[in-house]
Amino acid sequence: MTDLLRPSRALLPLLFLLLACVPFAAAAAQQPFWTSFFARILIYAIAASALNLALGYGGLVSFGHALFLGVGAYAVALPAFHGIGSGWVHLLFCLAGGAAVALVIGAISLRTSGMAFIMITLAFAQMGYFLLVSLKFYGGDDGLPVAAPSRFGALDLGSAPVLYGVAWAVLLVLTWWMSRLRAAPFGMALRAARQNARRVDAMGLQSRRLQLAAFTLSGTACALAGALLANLNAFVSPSSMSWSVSGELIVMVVLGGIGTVAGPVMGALVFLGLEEGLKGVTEHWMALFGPLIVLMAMFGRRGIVGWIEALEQSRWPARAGAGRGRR
Amino acid sequence: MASLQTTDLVKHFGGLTVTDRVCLDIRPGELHAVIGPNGAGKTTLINQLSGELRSSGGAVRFDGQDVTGWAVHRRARAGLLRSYQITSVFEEFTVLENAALAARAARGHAWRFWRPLLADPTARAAAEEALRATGLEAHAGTPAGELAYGQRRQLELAMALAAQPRFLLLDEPMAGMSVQESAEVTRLLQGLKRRYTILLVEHDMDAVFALADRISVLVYGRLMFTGSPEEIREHPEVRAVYLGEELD
Amino acid sequence: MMFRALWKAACGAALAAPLIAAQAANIGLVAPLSGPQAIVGQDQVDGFMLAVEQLGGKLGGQSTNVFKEDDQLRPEVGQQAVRKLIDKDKVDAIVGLSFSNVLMGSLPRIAESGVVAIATNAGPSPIAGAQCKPSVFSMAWQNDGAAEAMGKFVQDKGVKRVYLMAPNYQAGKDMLAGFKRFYKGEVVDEVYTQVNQLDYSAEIAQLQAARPDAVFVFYPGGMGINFVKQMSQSGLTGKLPLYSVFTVDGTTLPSLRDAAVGTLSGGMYDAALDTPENRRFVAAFEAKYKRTPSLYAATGYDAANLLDIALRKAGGDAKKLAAAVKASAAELKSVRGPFRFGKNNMPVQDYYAFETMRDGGKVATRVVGTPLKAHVDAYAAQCPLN
Amino acid sequence: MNLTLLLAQLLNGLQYGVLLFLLAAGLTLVFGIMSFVNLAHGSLYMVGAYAAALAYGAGGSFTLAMLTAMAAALAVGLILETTVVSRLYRRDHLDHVLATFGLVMFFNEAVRIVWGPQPLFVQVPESLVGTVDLLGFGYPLYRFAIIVAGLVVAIGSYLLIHKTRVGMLIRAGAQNPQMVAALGIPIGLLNALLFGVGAMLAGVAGAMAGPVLSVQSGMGDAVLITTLVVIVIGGIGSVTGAFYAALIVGVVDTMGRVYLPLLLRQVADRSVADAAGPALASMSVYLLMALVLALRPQGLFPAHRT
Repeated sequence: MTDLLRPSRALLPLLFLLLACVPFAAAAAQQPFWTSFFARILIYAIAASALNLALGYGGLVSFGHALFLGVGAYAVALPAFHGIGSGWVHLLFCLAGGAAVALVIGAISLRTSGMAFIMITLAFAQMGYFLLVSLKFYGGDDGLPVAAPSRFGALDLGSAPVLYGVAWAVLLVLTWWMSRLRAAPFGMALRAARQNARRVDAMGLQSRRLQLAAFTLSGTACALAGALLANLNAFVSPSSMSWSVSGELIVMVVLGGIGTVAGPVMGALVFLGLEEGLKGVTEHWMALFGPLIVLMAMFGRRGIVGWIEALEQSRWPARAGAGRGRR
Repeated sequence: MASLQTTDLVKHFGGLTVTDRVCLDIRPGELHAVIGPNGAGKTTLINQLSGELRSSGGAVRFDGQDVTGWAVHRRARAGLLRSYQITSVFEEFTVLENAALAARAARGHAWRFWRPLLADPTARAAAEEALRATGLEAHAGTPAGELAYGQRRQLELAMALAAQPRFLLLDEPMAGMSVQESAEVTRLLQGLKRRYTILLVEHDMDAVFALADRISVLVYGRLMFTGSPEEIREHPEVRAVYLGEELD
Repeated sequence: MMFRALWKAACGAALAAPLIAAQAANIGLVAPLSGPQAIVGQDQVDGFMLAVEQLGGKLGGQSTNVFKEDDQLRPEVGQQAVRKLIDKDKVDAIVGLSFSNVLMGSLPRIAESGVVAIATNAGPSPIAGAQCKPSVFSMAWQNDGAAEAMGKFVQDKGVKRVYLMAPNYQAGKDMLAGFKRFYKGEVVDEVYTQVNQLDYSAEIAQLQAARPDAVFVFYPGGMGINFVKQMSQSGLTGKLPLYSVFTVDGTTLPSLRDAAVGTLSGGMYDAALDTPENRRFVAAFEAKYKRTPSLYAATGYDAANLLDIALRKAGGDAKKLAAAVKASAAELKSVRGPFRFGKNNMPVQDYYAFETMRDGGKVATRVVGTPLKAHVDAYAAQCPLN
Repeated sequence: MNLTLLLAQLLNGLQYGVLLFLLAAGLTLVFGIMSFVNLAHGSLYMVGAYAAALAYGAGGSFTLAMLTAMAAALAVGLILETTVVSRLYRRDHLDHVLATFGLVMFFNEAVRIVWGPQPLFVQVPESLVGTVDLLGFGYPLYRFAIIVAGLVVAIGSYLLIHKTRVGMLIRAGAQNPQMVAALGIPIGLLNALLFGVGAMLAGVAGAMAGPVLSVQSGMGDAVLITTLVVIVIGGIGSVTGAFYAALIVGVVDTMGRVYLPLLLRQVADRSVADAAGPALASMSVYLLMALVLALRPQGLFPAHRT
């Protein structure tokens, strides 16, 4: 079984190939709905991959990553509200805003660990939520329409197929970078810090500084997803920052396979796909979806990708997989 | 190869004095052993030297520089590296990755986001060299979690060596090892003697007397006596402590 | 490339919408069916389906497919539901559209597609004013309407000092602004509380200390139940008249019961309205669902009947449906009494004042006044439509 | 007049704090001693509220309703423990978050299927209707009942944990479960019992909150976040910590909501104060927690002094 054809290796390329066909298939079937439906999945996959950098590689259980989705979304909506439609300005606000907020919150939150870290990140997200709800000038709880979608020269993110292409490209680049980063010095040091931060310090690196950098990168990438979401919905609202969205992002990462490269993409696809599928079946879809998540937590050892790798290991035992860390 | 001196090093835990005005002088290239009964404060002393514990008093000079206030990572980058009594290797990484990360951490920096760690020639070379020195090159690709206990102790050592240290603090490298494994590590340390300055904390007396240029005896946090292995063997008080007569 | 072509053909078929007979009427129904306000969504769906059932499952003579979508009171979920209804199910009209935040979220896609939208749960000021759209209607109210009615009612009663309270979000601010548009007396204080707040004892103590002549509040759904319960337990309800909008209504009265006795609420509908159409509607609703219909059930019911008239008028031509809906309002015998669309497609209707009182063992409401008759909202002037 | 208002607000803060403690006590035991992240604790609170509401509605006395609530919450707690929770003890906090996130979804929807979206009607028990005159200020009698009940539970749980053999076992189990098991004590049964007691406390809180708050599906989620804040401020695993922290959060939240807007009005002009006041008030609890965590990550009253 040559390495390339191994399911876990071939999973991502196949996935991206299929996702690339969706807009064409949707156009062929006069079903534009599927383009925006899958665009939303791509965007949440970007957010989940961003969270995976902090949560999977770094072991930082952030329960407030929806805050960065909100920051990214409002980084598009606010300039647009004041008449600025240039995508570059939106991108600048989004990346700068996401990085700044992530840096500040990360610096404070990393003073704690374990349960306290989970709670302090949740606290910052709730603060952001209440702040936006009370900003009457920008629509507060009722949200704010995006007056001008981000335009990069001829590329107008207002149209669904264009947005789909951009989201697909961003996810591809991010996922590819994640696979490289995982084995790069920064990724290895970060994953080492998750296993034993004291040892990493004793070797000559500063584990807290690595974790802060990872948290900031993760927040910025998540803000990027928020900006794309604002363009998809042409509307932003504080409820996209509620704690249940942070919870859903965590579920997607863990469901897909935490700490793996393909995990977040698979997790977003299965989570949102299953949600839509079950909605079609019954109005009380949550009564089915809840237990499913419980079962996955109890039996899915390391998510879908972990399950595929375990299956593959039992079917075609590979030579000692170099550099294939478990979690 | 670096030297290390401590002047009146003290460490209190609340009212308890664990390190009591210790004065050590370790010359470049020397293998200096520190022995003493359990609870003598050996590991505390090493933690003070490596920077993981902040000393309550006194000074630590490394290669002539006062490093008392330095943080752990700063001392490590200066070449003052340690191994741990309780093995703490990265179980999810392979043996080679553990060593390469150690090499990279001491010499280079981790702010590389694209090229793989193992593609860094200097780090990889230092790692492979350290694995050869500790006899682990056959297990380069095995995840550290799957190693036997003895092999993990060897990896612990390999990670210290991979960082090309200028001073090695070894905290009971032979702990929990069989006689045959200890003999192997002793031969290994014999090979390192002239290349690094080493402070060895160990209970295995055969290894200590085979390796040490000089030996210091630590009892209840106080440095009782420093001398050549022969002087230590004949020294009445040292025998008393080890053979059980209580001190006055 | 062959693989891509094969793939396109295969999944093209799978994704195609189920081909439904062309002449059937497809209606989308978007409402919050889960989360704290689920009862509000459920009432609209039940009201709408009751009318469809009474019309033999046909609206405007065409067999009708109703696509129900749960927006979970989250704008993002509502947007996806609307996209699904417009792009995939190719609906002729969308009814419901939940609270203001979900409605505003779905507006861009609706306006762009030109599909007829009939809101049965909100009428935010932006779409009543400058952003009014020819194909977007509200069967319920313009958000400020009920509060304006209570403002006038309290003004007419000659109350000198009133204390205002609402949750700290857009609708809360709109409600208090609407009240002050008609109430000219002294406003003792204007207190905004946290959204979904549980415990109001602190605010009630503050209210008690301020000694106003009356208090006006807007606390929809669970917040209303918490507030009114805690008000009655503090013994204030007897001493201090409580005026409210969207707080004591068909959805909350069953779980408030005597805690709400003595309160006065304003609105465009209550089951107690004594018109022949309403008596028939309430009887049919109670028979089918074993509970009294709230104002949300009424708007759902009216929306279905309006569509019935409009679809017959438009004769299956989507482009004429919007104009047909506007015209049909005059022919609709609404359960709430007189009703027509203003130029901004907002309802022009009477607003009543209801009092909750003990009627034998049970608690019931009765009409105690009609402060605003055929009321045109304050934003109609800004709307360019005619 | 201002003094009595301050006193009333303090009482309100105390009452809200006691209600939070009823919830936090059970949660901090499960978190601290079994290190199990239980997001579904709010659902057990909801189960208690529904059981009490239904029992009371069916003509029972309030005490009967309270017992039904405790029994229902204990039963659901034990079922949860044996089927789901016990399999997750050795697993990572993330798997706990995932599993209990699913449970919350299930409970909210199940309650909606069985009892519908309509909030239930719960009456204040006749004996506790009316108000107590407090220097000319009417304070609801039922609120006093909540304070008293909360204090009784506080003392009861303190005695249970510190003065009884079972309490000793629970604390021993916290430090070293293997050793306790080695001594022949069925640690599985002990954990189940502990989780059950935690659930029962949540059930009591639900029953007490019924007449005051809206009993509806999803009522547990809002109160869950505040309870998590309380146990983190108090120090995870410390019941005493949870008690003090609950009172602090109760008072800070109440005072923040009332006096912050007033304070701001003196400083800033009216419109800014009206906008910033409520926002700051709703953020006050989270600001407090972020402050505590940044300065004392292990909480104000760390666990070792339970």
